[in-house]
Amino acid sequence: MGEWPLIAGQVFNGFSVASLYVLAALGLALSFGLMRVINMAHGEMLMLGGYLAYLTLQVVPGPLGILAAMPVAFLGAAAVGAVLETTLIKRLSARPLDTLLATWGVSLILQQAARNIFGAIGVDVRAPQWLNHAYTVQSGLLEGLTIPATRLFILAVAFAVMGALSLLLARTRIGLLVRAVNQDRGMAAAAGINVRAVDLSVFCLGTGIAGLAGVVLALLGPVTPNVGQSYVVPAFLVVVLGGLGSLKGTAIASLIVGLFSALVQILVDVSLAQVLLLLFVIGFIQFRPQGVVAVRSRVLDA
Amino acid sequence: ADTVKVGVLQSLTGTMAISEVTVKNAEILAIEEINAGGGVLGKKIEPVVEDGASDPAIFAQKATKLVQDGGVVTVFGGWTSASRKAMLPVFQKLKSLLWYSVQFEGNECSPNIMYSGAQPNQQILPALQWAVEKGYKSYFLIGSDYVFPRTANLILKKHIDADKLKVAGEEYVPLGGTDFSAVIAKVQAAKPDIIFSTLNGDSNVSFFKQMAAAGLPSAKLPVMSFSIGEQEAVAMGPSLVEGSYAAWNYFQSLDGAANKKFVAAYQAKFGAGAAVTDPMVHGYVDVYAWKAAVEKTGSFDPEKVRAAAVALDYLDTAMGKVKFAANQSLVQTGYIGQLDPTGQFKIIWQSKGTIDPDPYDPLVFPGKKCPAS
Amino acid sequence: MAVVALGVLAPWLVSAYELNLLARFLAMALLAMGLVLVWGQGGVLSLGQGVFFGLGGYAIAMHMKLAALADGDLPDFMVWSGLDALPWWWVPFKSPLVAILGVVLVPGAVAALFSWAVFRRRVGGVYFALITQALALAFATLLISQQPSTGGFNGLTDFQTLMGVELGTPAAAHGLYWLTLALVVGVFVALRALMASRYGLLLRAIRDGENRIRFLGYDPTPFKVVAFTIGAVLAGLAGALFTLHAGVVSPALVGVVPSIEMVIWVAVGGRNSLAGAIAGTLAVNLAKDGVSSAFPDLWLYALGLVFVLVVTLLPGGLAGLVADAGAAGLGKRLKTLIIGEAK
Amino acid sequence: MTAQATAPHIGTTAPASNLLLAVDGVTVDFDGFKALNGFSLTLDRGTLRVLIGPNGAGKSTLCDTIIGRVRATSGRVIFKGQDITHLPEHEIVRRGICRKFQTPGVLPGLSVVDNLMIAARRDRRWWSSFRHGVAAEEKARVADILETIGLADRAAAPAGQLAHGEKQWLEIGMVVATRADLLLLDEPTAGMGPAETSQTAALIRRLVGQHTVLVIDHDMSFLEQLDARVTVMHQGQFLKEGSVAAIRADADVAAVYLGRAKEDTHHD
Amino acid sequence: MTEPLLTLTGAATSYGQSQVLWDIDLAVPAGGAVALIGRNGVGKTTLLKTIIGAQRLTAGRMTFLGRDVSALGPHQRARAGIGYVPQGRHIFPHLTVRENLETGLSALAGRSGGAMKAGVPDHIFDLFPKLAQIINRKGGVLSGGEQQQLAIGRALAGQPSLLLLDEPTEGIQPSVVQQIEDALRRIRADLGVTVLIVEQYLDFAWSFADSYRVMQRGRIIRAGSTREETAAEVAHLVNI
Ligand SMILES: Nc1ncnc2c1ncn2[C@@H]1O[C@H](COP(=O)(O)OP(=O)(O)OP(=O)(O)O)[C@@H](O)[C@H]1O
Ligand SMILES: Nc1ncnc2c1ncn2[C@@H]1O[C@H](COP(=O)(O)OP(=O)(O)OP(=O)(O)O)[C@@H](O)[C@H]1O
Ligand SMILES: NC(N)=O
Ligand SMILES: [Mg+2]
Ligand SMILES: [Mg+2]
Repeated sequence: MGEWPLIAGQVFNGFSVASLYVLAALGLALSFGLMRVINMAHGEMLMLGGYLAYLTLQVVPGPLGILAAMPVAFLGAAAVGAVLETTLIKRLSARPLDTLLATWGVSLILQQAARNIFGAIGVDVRAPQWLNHAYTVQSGLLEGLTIPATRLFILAVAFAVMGALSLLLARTRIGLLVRAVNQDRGMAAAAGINVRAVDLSVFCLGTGIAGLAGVVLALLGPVTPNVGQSYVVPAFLVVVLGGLGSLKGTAIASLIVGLFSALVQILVDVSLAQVLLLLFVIGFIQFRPQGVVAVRSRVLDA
Repeated sequence: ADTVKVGVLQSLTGTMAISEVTVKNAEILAIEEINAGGGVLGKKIEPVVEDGASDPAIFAQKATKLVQDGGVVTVFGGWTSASRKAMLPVFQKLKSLLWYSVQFEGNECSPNIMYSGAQPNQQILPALQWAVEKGYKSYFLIGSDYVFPRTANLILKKHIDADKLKVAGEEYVPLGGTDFSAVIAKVQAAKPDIIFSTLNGDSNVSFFKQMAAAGLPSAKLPVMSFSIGEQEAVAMGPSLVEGSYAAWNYFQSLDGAANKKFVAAYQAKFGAGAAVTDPMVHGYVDVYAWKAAVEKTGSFDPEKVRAAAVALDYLDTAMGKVKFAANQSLVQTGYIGQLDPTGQFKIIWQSKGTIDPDPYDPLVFPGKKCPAS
Repeated sequence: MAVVALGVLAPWLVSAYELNLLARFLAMALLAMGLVLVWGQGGVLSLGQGVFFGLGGYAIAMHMKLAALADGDLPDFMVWSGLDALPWWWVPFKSPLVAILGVVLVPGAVAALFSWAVFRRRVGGVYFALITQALALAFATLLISQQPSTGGFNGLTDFQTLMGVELGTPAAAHGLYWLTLALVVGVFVALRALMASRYGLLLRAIRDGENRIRFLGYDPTPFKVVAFTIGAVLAGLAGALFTLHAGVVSPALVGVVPSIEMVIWVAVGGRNSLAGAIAGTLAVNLAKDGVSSAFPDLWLYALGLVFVLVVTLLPGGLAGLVADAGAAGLGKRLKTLIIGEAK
Repeated sequence: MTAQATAPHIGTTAPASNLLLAVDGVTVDFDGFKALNGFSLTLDRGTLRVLIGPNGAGKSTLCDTIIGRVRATSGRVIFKGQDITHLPEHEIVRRGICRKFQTPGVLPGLSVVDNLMIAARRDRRWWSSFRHGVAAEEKARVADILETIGLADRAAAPAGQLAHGEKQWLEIGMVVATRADLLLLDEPTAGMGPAETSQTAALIRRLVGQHTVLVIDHDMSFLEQLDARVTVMHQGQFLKEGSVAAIRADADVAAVYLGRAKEDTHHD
Repeated sequence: MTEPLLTLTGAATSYGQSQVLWDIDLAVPAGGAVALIGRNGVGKTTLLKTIIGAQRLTAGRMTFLGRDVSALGPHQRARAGIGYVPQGRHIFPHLTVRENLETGLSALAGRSGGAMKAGVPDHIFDLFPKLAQIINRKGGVLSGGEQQQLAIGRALAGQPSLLLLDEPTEGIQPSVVQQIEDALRRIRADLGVTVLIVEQYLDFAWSFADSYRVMQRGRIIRAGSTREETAAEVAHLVNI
């Protein structure tokens, strides 16, 4: 086995990591890009999704358990999102830096709650048999390249979620209303838009997707009280790189981050790859300060 | 007064709480047992518990608080080397004594610390010895990115080289890291005979899961872990790690009356299913060793206790016969266990008798010894 | 004034341990005051103050590590990490002068360079906050992964002397405490003057409308860079003093979580009030020290709840609360004073 | 391109010494749409010029280009004989140009008087901001302007709390306070009533001479009070230039801009 | 005369601590056109904001179509049939012209689902042909006048029965001002829309509205008919 399978494997891993980031970041892009809310408790929505998957598998243990867990996690995380939005976020609209701090507090509370309920040690969600194998290239240039089925599954989930979301935003008025509300709440309300309902549904959608992301994460690692923390910082970096909460930007940025980290890791270890990634992002904004997908505007101070 | 205060300083919050709380439990259990038996020198022991919060600076702060303001005569505590390093100057300055119960990387001898956790030559090198005996030729070293793994691997590499075997690769993942895709790709490319893992905590679950998903379960590529104990194994779901190996100086499955008694006492207090691990037993034994030393010298004075502790004879403990060597580390036995489906380790190998602790590896630090105190 | 007097007398009023705690928290208050300038006045939220705190701490710690060695010796962790020569960037820190200058210059230079690169491209607000957060993560990761030259996860510890002064003696502890207190008072006075100056006004103006300021002929970038750099220098100073008081500096002090906690001190105290920042720092840390051992679980709930409540109900923090209470009396008089003067 | 032929060219209207601003064949292309299309304009020192044209003609874009908010795709902006086309915004302003935006842009969190103080400051380099004390001359000027714009009794109020018309006044005040040589006033009377409009006209007339002023507005009665030379733009290009009366009477202007107004006046 | 479309009785509101409107009584008859006049800062905009619900009533009540709407939020009032063209335009900067117009359709929710599906009505483009030309441009890049036209179009898309106009001709070129005047007249005549307009130019107010209210320091100090009094007779009140 030579260099080629390793490089090809890392390209695949790049896509795979990108698919995780995109799932983790989409919800953030929604709440941040559209509502200007920085939800530091987003990671805990992932965590919640993971625990809900664990609980669902206790009830539906069979091979289809993981599929049953997805709607459960989506709805569960969305419901918690709804509580969060109505009790906290709505008081902080248009104060993004404050939402960051307040939701950090929420994140601490949720982590501790998880610790008290499920224990500090993680719980385990096992991939069903139909996902528990790997495809290996048997001959040729890429001989030895192994592709785990779980990773293909996650890639598929990411594509499905992105597709569904862009369809939802394109085909329904919700996307339009959300953007209107974000750009000028007062005017949006005066134009007849129920801004509260829009806020609530966007935020819930965002946390719901995070819940879904939590299910697929559980296939790769343990579900622990702090599982969300390891994803939330890179997910934010993806959102920054993507630009103004654009969904397309988020997808592209995830891919950039995923591929960059995976390829750099051929040469350096994970720790150094993280540092290089940040340098890369700072370098990137020198050229595209608005992110991958820039929104130009004439508005003063936009 | 008819009580004597001792400090128990472990992380009750933060990332290390999960491990350290169990050590705290074991130490408190020992204190309660001793109190039930009449205490030490006729005094009841009063434990003062402080939270190190998984932060070395807080450990140093709380150690000062205990010794300076809290009036404790000694302190049991610490897990990470970082916390021990931060506390060391405090105990040296305040001329007090710390009992440290976790396996570590060595390279340290302080007259103010009793090191009961394994030195590298008591855990890591026995594991290598076992692997060499089994005929493994090519070793891949994976660790969490902190001091113990990096130093342990430094020692391992020297010994692997000295044995004319091959280091197939060496990789580190940040503490708590969950993405092993690149590491596994490198493992697949390097095709080692065995993996020596110093991964910590949660990362192990991600690692084993992703190994299995990539078609490399333990049955195909064995893994020797230095940080997976019974607690971790149960939590991870034993089936995930079934068949993989671990090296320690204690396993819950050890024979012996002292161990049976200890496990029963612990489970009576913390639940029938509660797992018992190596660092916990070391913490538990530390308290009894302290008691023995105090009684031997007839004083709580740290300096006298230290001198008495290294002069004690073998104690019969849950992990077998142990005693403190002159360098204040523990003379103990090395074991290799293989995980069974219940989360217990089947003991498949043990060192020939006890191993004397050697803080400075002779290959890495030729000629270096602890200053005789 | 009464508070300062009490502060000066503290060594005779509290135990040695309590004095050490107070000294640490006062050191942190230096950083908190910097955040008032950066965040409260400049509107630039930094979630990466831990980085500068760490740079200051490591600068002084490196010197003390070297000072304790015989010539030609290496710090212990380098030896057991397999290093056989001192890394070049350690060498200058043999000199105490370089180390002390490094405490302020290194964080200052890093902050100036970094913030200039980012602000120059007109990246601000939330984006800046998130980038600094990533910076904190990267810095902590880098420190840990470069164990042979940084001490890795363990950090640096076990310091004996600083410029010939034996650390750990009561006299040294008192001296360091007074030094910290003096710096806190000095920085308080200096920052208050700065905030009242035209620079302060312009900083607030930039927070309000960066583009508008541009079209009045001011370049906002250097104003923001200066604020961020001052904040970083204060953080570095805080880190160095903290390291002296705590006897250890480690990556645990510089990462994402500690950096956010630093912002919390200021949020609790009041992001626009220097006195509030000091009070907030002391209050949160004292609470943490007191509550976390007794009720470890409760502490995290309490801390979380404090963030939530302060941000939602008390955006002005403790200082805001005090101001509201005093609004009827002193506040009103002040107001008329200002309006009268403005007229 | 016939309009181009009649457009004034640099140096044709006045001797170079008196020339303050020359916009030379500027095109601004927004992804294919040319908001300015080879537009040229010159302004002499101390003069007043009115710029009108249909909505979207490019008037505000012209101001944007002069001040550096929008960059010319081609062409140059010459100010005091120097090419300022590519200077940073704040640098352009420091050379002596200030602009009032179409939607009032005050600093909402700062008091009215602080808004003016910041505008009045002569030395706008950052290191000078540490120097203490406010020049007496600046103080006096601010006090004077506060009176002029009628906001003296609201001096301490945060500018964000002003009514629309009050913000307009404040912004005019800020522009004046800068003492820039060239003032670009984009719709200064929007949101003002007839009385305030007259006051504004009077203020502007007072400013002329000391300053060069370019006014954009759609209020014909206001322009009549200004009584200045009028340039008409259309689709990013020069259309006409002349006195107010002549422009009001112009058929082309009526067709694209004034509408029915042409029925009220006769051609000349 | 039938019951008024909109009534305010004893209405008051404030920004934080400072009260801006006092004891406002106002009745706008269905199909009528009322001009609100007064100097800068007297509270005209605030009154319109209070009617759409962006400002809370601190005293008094408001009815619309005979129903007490005092407690309703802005979007509910918009859906009940109040259209609002705010001062300063408030275009959604990152939405295209078409999308901006489509947000206006939200006011049809619960009233006319069919019209909402049908999209932006053509008559808006007849009224403002410029909007059709720049239909895919972002609102934020439009010129001031273009934005103003868009703001009116957006309000009309919701087919309001009461239109609140805050200085609607601000920044608009003269020929279009005439068109807008014509259009407003047509809207009144053809669609029976009632109009409440803030206007500083009395000539226009008089030619368009059938009654006027003069505001001063947050109160309505005078009400009358534009048919019975001349603008000149009222002018002195406005210029105080
Ligand atoms: N960034 C941009 N992208 C695309 N088109 C733009 C951009 N900026 C301005 N435009 C267009 O350029 C044209 C000129 O705009 P400008 O604001 O200069 O007009 P104006 O003459 O000031 O009009 P008004 O009298 O209505 O204020 C408008 O049609 C506008 O939509
Ligand atoms: N957001 C606000 N906060 C505090 N006070 C405000 C606010 N908006 C307006 N005001 C004050 O309320 C009063 C009335 O303002 P309003 O905007 O209603 O006046 P207006 O009659 O519409 O004036 P204009 O003709 O200038 O538009 C003014 O004194 C103004 O300063
Ligand atoms: N000593 C350890 N395991 O850090
Ligand atoms: Mg314009
Ligand atoms: Mg108004």
